[in-house]
Amino acid sequence: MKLVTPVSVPVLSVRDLCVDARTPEGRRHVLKDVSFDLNPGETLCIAGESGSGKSVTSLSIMQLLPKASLQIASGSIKLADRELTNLSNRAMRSVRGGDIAMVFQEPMTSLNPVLSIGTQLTEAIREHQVTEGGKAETIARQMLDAVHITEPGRRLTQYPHELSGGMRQRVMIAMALSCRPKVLIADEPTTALDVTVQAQILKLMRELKREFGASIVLITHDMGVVAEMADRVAIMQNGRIIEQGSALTVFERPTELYTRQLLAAVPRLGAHAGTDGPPRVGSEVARGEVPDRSPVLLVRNLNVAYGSPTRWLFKGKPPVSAVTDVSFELRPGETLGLVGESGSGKSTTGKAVLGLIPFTGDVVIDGKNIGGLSARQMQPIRRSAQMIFQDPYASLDPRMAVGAAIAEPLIIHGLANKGERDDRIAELLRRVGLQADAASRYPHEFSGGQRQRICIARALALEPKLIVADESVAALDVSVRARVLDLMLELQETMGLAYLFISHDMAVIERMSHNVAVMRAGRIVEMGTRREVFESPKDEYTRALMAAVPIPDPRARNII
Amino acid sequence: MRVLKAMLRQPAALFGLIVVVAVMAMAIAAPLIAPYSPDNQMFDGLTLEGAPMPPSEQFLLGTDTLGRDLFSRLLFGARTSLVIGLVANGIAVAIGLFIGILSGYLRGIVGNLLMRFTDLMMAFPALLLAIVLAALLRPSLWIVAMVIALVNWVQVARIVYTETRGLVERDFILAERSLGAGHFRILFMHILPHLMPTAIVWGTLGIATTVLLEATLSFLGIGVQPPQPSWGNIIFESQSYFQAAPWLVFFPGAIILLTALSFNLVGDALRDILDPTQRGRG
Amino acid sequence: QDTPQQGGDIIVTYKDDIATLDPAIGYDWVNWSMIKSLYSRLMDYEPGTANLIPSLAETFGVSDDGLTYTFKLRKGVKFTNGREVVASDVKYSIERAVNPKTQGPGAGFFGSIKGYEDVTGGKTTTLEGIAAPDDSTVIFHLSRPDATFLHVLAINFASVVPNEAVEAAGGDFGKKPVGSGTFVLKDWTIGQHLVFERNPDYFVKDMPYIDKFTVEVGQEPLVALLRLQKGEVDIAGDGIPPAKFLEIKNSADGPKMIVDGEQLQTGYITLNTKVKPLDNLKVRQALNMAINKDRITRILNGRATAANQPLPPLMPGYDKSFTGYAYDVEKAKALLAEAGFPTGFETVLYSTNTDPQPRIAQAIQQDLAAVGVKAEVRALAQANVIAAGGTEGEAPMIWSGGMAWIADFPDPSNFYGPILGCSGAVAGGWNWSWYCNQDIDKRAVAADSMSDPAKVAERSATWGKIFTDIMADAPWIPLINERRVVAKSLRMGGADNIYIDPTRVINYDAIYVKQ
Amino acid sequence: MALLVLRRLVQTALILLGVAAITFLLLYALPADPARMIAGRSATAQTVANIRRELGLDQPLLVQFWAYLQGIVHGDLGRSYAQKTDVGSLIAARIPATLVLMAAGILVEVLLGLTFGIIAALRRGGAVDRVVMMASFVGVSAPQFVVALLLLYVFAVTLGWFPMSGFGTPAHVVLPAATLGILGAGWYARMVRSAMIDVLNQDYVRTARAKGLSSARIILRHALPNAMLPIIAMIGIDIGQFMGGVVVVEAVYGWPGIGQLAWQAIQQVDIPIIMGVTLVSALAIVLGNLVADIIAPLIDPRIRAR
Ligand SMILES: Nc1ncnc2c1ncn2[C@@H]1O[C@H](COP(=O)(O)OP(=O)(O)OP(=O)(O)O)[C@@H](O)[C@H]1O
Ligand SMILES: Nc1ncnc2c1ncn2[C@@H]1O[C@H](COP(=O)(O)OP(=O)(O)OP(=O)(O)O)[C@@H](O)[C@H]1O
Ligand SMILES: [Mg+2]
Ligand SMILES: [Mg+2]
Repeated sequence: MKLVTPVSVPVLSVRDLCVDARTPEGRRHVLKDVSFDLNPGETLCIAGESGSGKSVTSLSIMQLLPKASLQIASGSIKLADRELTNLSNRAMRSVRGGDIAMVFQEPMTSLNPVLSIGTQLTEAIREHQVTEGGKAETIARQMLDAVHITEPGRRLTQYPHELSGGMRQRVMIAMALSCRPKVLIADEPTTALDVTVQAQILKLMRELKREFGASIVLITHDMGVVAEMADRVAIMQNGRIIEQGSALTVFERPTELYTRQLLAAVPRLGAHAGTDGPPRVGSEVARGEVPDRSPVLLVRNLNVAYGSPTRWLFKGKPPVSAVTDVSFELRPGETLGLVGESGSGKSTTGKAVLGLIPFTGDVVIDGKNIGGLSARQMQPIRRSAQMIFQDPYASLDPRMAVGAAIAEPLIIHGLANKGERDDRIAELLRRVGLQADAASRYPHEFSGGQRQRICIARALALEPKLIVADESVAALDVSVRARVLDLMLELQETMGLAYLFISHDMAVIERMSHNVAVMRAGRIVEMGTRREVFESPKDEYTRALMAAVPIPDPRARNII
Repeated sequence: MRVLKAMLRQPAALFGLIVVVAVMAMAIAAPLIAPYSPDNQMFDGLTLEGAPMPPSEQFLLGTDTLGRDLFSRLLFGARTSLVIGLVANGIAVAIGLFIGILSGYLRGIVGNLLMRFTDLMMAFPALLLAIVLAALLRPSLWIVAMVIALVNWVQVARIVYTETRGLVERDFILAERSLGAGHFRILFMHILPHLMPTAIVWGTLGIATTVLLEATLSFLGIGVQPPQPSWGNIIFESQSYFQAAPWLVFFPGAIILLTALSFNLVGDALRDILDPTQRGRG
Repeated sequence: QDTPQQGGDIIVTYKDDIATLDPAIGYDWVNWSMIKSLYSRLMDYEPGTANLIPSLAETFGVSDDGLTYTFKLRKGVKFTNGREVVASDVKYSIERAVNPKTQGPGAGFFGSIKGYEDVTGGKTTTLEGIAAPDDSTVIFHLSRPDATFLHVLAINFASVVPNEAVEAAGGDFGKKPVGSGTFVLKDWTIGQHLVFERNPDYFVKDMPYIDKFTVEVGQEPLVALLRLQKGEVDIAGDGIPPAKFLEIKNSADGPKMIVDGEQLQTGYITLNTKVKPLDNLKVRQALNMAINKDRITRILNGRATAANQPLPPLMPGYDKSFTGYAYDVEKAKALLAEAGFPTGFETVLYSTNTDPQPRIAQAIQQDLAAVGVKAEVRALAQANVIAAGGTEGEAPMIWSGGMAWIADFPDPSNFYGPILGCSGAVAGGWNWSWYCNQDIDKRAVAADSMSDPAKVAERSATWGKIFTDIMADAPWIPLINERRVVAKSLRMGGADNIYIDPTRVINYDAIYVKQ
Repeated sequence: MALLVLRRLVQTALILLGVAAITFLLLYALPADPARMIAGRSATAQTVANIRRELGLDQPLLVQFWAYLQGIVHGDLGRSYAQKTDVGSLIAARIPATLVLMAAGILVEVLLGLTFGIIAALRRGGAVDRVVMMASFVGVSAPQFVVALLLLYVFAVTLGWFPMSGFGTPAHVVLPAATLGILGAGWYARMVRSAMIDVLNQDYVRTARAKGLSSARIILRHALPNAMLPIIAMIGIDIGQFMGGVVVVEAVYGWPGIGQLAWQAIQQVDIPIIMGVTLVSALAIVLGNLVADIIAPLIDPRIRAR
């Protein structure tokens, strides 16, 4: 592999970086000889397998590796000509946030739960730019505006748990951008965002680059985004950079097998135009013709409002309606794709449908109206209806080994005895593309994508009739994603599973759905078969969505 | 086994473990080790003026104000104090955990009632309860242990309550609910492990304080009755002698401290070993 | 050696707060001496002695049958509110002490006054037996001869108080005392201090000596002593805690700081005559021989002497020749065997739980063990021990320490009734041996009616015999006579016996500051 | 809003009522007889009976309790048996001193505990950590009486920096507050350390560091509030815990607080005073917990939502 000759002095230069993980079983290499340069004003996209070391690379640069378990074994990281690996903590402080800013992969756990969004935003601004009190606030509001968060004024006073996943991610981005860093490292910054917002964010990053000459390291698995943004691309696998080159070269003349597989697996919007259902994956296995076509999920006039009931001396905030008058139905063997703006109420709908949050209206699962059921009464229903949560890290018990976490549903519902259980776990892990040894590790020892797969495995363990999948493949690299999606389709074919599939990735929705619903501001603005919605969108917002989908081809870049 | 092995790898924990085992062995083997009977008020154990004797060859750690051998009393006192420190304190922590976790988790009437009950118990002067029990029951080691347990669980409950309230809001609990896990499972498989650090801190710090509390109870007349020695009552009986006979305060104080510290070292190690997010630390 | 001087402020400390300064109510050894100094009574004692002298009374006379006492009051004595003390005040004050509404503990002392039962029974509030024919004459009519009556008129409950001040205080007289004593209460900051200043109008010239004394309360004895050594405190009222005693005693200034003297006190173990096997005389005698009293005085750093009879040595009637039961383990064992307990028995020994009582109880326990008696020690709060003692069949043995008997007035009769007589051997009584010997009771009544002043010596001897005869029944193990120890600063003057005044504890009237 | 305050007040009142009832019951279950304690040894059985009647002790328990409650409603805590004075005024005279002592004690323990807990957490496993934890252990396991006397001996007697005894000036409060605070500081240091270690491992602390914030800000603004939750609850508990310590500390330093009053009252079975002190301290504890319950949601918005 030949390195691209730098045009000028690189702002960031990583040489032969090796990172080891300390585990009870001894040291394990996580990064091996990672080298790359980042030139001024350049965007380097790092793509690659989930768990290949992308996040670890970025954390190494920031000197933020969890010291307890990960350590830089050798190598150098240079910012201009400052060596970062042995910089004092104090000196590193001014580098962080000021010179290099970072957007972390998991937005929920990365925001401080007890501080308001406003505080968290303004403190970085105050730290790095000398501003008077009022001004930081103004900048913060502008930044929220820039990442297209509605009602920025109100958001500043809200707390992380009151925001949707996508909104949290945008807050993270706003936070990173607010100090106009020289280098921006963004780890999957748009995973949780719908394409229109994603487009805007990408635009914002490009502007930053243009206006301030910032350089960007963008970690993403979305080859569309890569194609749109990258000047250069690095592909990682197994802790190494296996291929590196200009965007055009990598996209058009990939040398490595993995890269080629990766590109081949990229879904393209419109690939399934003209068909009604998702493609069959189960070759000739007869699709279990489900005789009973009565809906497995029936939703009528669902309304959800957030707000706190008044408790003790505190007056609750006035309730905010998150979902308004949502109705739909889902039959066995069908997938309803739910797309829409971030914060439009998709996750809320998903949770309400499973009775995890209070709602009004009717939700009928498998013929039973779940309104007002007690936890005990819900138990049998839980078996047939499962959810894969949007934020995988937060939804795993940090103190429970992954194997045990997957075994949970089996134990709860009394399926499989102990012996069978281990086999089931191994089987489930294999199916989502994880090694069997993952069972004995803990959630924090996994990469974002790996955690997401753990959550999928957990939901599948019960073989439910209905799965609410909330951005379930968002953090997966395309190859794994394709595998997981195939798995889901296969299960649907063999077992007649129904999916409520929440995603912002239009290509994925196209691939998975029979029907599609588009949400905006708590309402379904358009609903129909996939073909109707994709090929002749009626709502203006739907049309905007379609237009914003990035195309995985650097030549087709719409904005430079 | 894994836990034990991990523990043996850490010097501090190893030290703690050794001391803990040693103290327990001392307590069990007290009659074999003790040079004198713990209750023997020896003629030459007091000066002619009636002052206790400082440490010497004859009396390793000196004598107390009745001319008894302090070393022998400390050995036998270990039996009492270990029961108090481990059993009484252990029960208190267990009750506290149980009530605290339930009141923090359950909403509605039951949770509220539990917490108000805890509030009531907390607002109630514990010592008064002890005094009344002293008058109504015949004080014995086990009754003392029971009283201490009844008095001490309240604080643990309160702390656990607050922590549980925070934990319940975490997403993984929601996820667990969506899997259909019952309250029991959520409480004991998912919330409880997160409370272990708190339980361990209270469990180990509580050893020293309960041992001393026993002494306070002695003073109120509900402690173990004389002449049965306990570390607490040895120190309490002679605390005003800190100038005149410092060994009477120093040695029992040191052994309480050492024991509590050792339990704590073991507890800390245990906490780290049980906490997966701390895995890999040396 | 040095002569008393006028003037000076001193500081006195006590651990316990002063409960009340109402003479009809106050009955603990801390407020006892303060009440003594705030009020005056018809009779009083010569400082440091047990010798009765008239005080508010100028003269007095007793009728031949011993039933009528006539007192002539001193003229011109004023309460500190300015009003003159008259005979009706005496009558009022004693009636107040007897009246159940007052809830005073001292009513019983006046039991020999005619009409006593009517007042305590609630029929009337005036005592038929007290008359005040004119402002300076008080006449007492007794229903039976009472040899201790003059002593009774000298105890605090007989202090004279002004009616109008009691009423003005509205039930809080104990906090707003008005009397005609040597001192006046100037300030009382609850929980902190009480300031007493000299009464300039006191009817005895040049009394008291000091101008002022401040009582600081809530002072831990150990700390009070440290302060005394630093010169911040003049009298540590609670004495010297065991932990400090030897250090101070053996220090250079020690002898000058310690006042150590005998008091009218006996510490004893009650042997419950209604509980098996203590109902057996031989057993009680054996136990009397089993205790090594010398070792116990050693534990107390020599601040006590071994006792062998109920009366303390200072008390009239004490029999110096009486030997009691000598310490003899072998004989004790033999007696026990004779009584049918060759291997001893199990029993329970109660004690209060403040140092050094549990230690003494343990020493007793060890001695009992030596003769085969296994006694379980129960060290309880004082109130619980009192409750156990007063419940029939409950407490086999009680070590009286802490509640040991201290005489209210220096007369042997005071050592009998409640603690050894039949009247005390009732539920709720203080006769914890439950010892009731009708014969002795009769002898006691007879001795008390010997009110003829000429027969004082004979009466004392009669009493002395009563107590030594009681010892034949061995309801007690008289253990020790504890001496009282007070610590004072070097500048304090006055003989030792006014710091451990037999009737006052500390005699504030008589102490003075040197230089 | 007004309704909610009312509700909380009603709850407080109920708790106090519960405390009063239990205390009353317990005190009357005691074999000790207050009338006899007042009467002393020389009193005749009749005197004792008279006193008992005058105190109303011969009435059935319920009647007595009812009378007591009626008194409370009128702000009357009854009259002390031994002192024959209004209990309310006795307590009122001593409450300020105890409040000062407690406030100072809490201040000491929170300041010491937080500082050292944080330092230990930051230097986890290092020498500093070890020393701090050892010290906290000494603090926790040292009997308060001994600590009080030692401090007094060193700082008042030997060095003469502070007065030995009394109340009034700021100098007077230093040693008592230190004694009271040392034990709690040990606890706090442990709890804070433990909570801090937990919090410092959280992702959001990583975010804060990524922003380049100063360590001070990361610790104080980001980590501490999260670690404070269990600590806040402790402060509520402390008030109850202190009641015991207050007795000892007040005794040693001659501090005119209610601890001494309570102690003496217990010795004398002065039931009205015991009741009064119990109620007052129960009120303090309930208020303490209330404050903790109010502060917790102020710190953690997630609790607020419930
Ligand atoms: N704290 C840790 N301890 C041990 N191993 C870890 C730890 N964090 C990450 N790893 C391992 O390091 C490898 C690289 O992880 P990393 O988070 O960099 O992956 P990634 O490329 O960002 O993947 P994804 O796209 O899924 O986020 C993974 O195999 C992961 O299991
Ligand atoms: N716990 C909460 N308290 C208050 N408001 C909330 C809470 N959770 C969500 N919301 C609000 O509800 C709305 C819908 O949130 P939801 O999480 O359903 O969005 P979403 O469609 O899933 O978005 P995304 O694609 O970004 O995940 C948002 O405005 C959000 O701020
Ligand atoms: Mg990652
Ligand atoms: Mg969402």
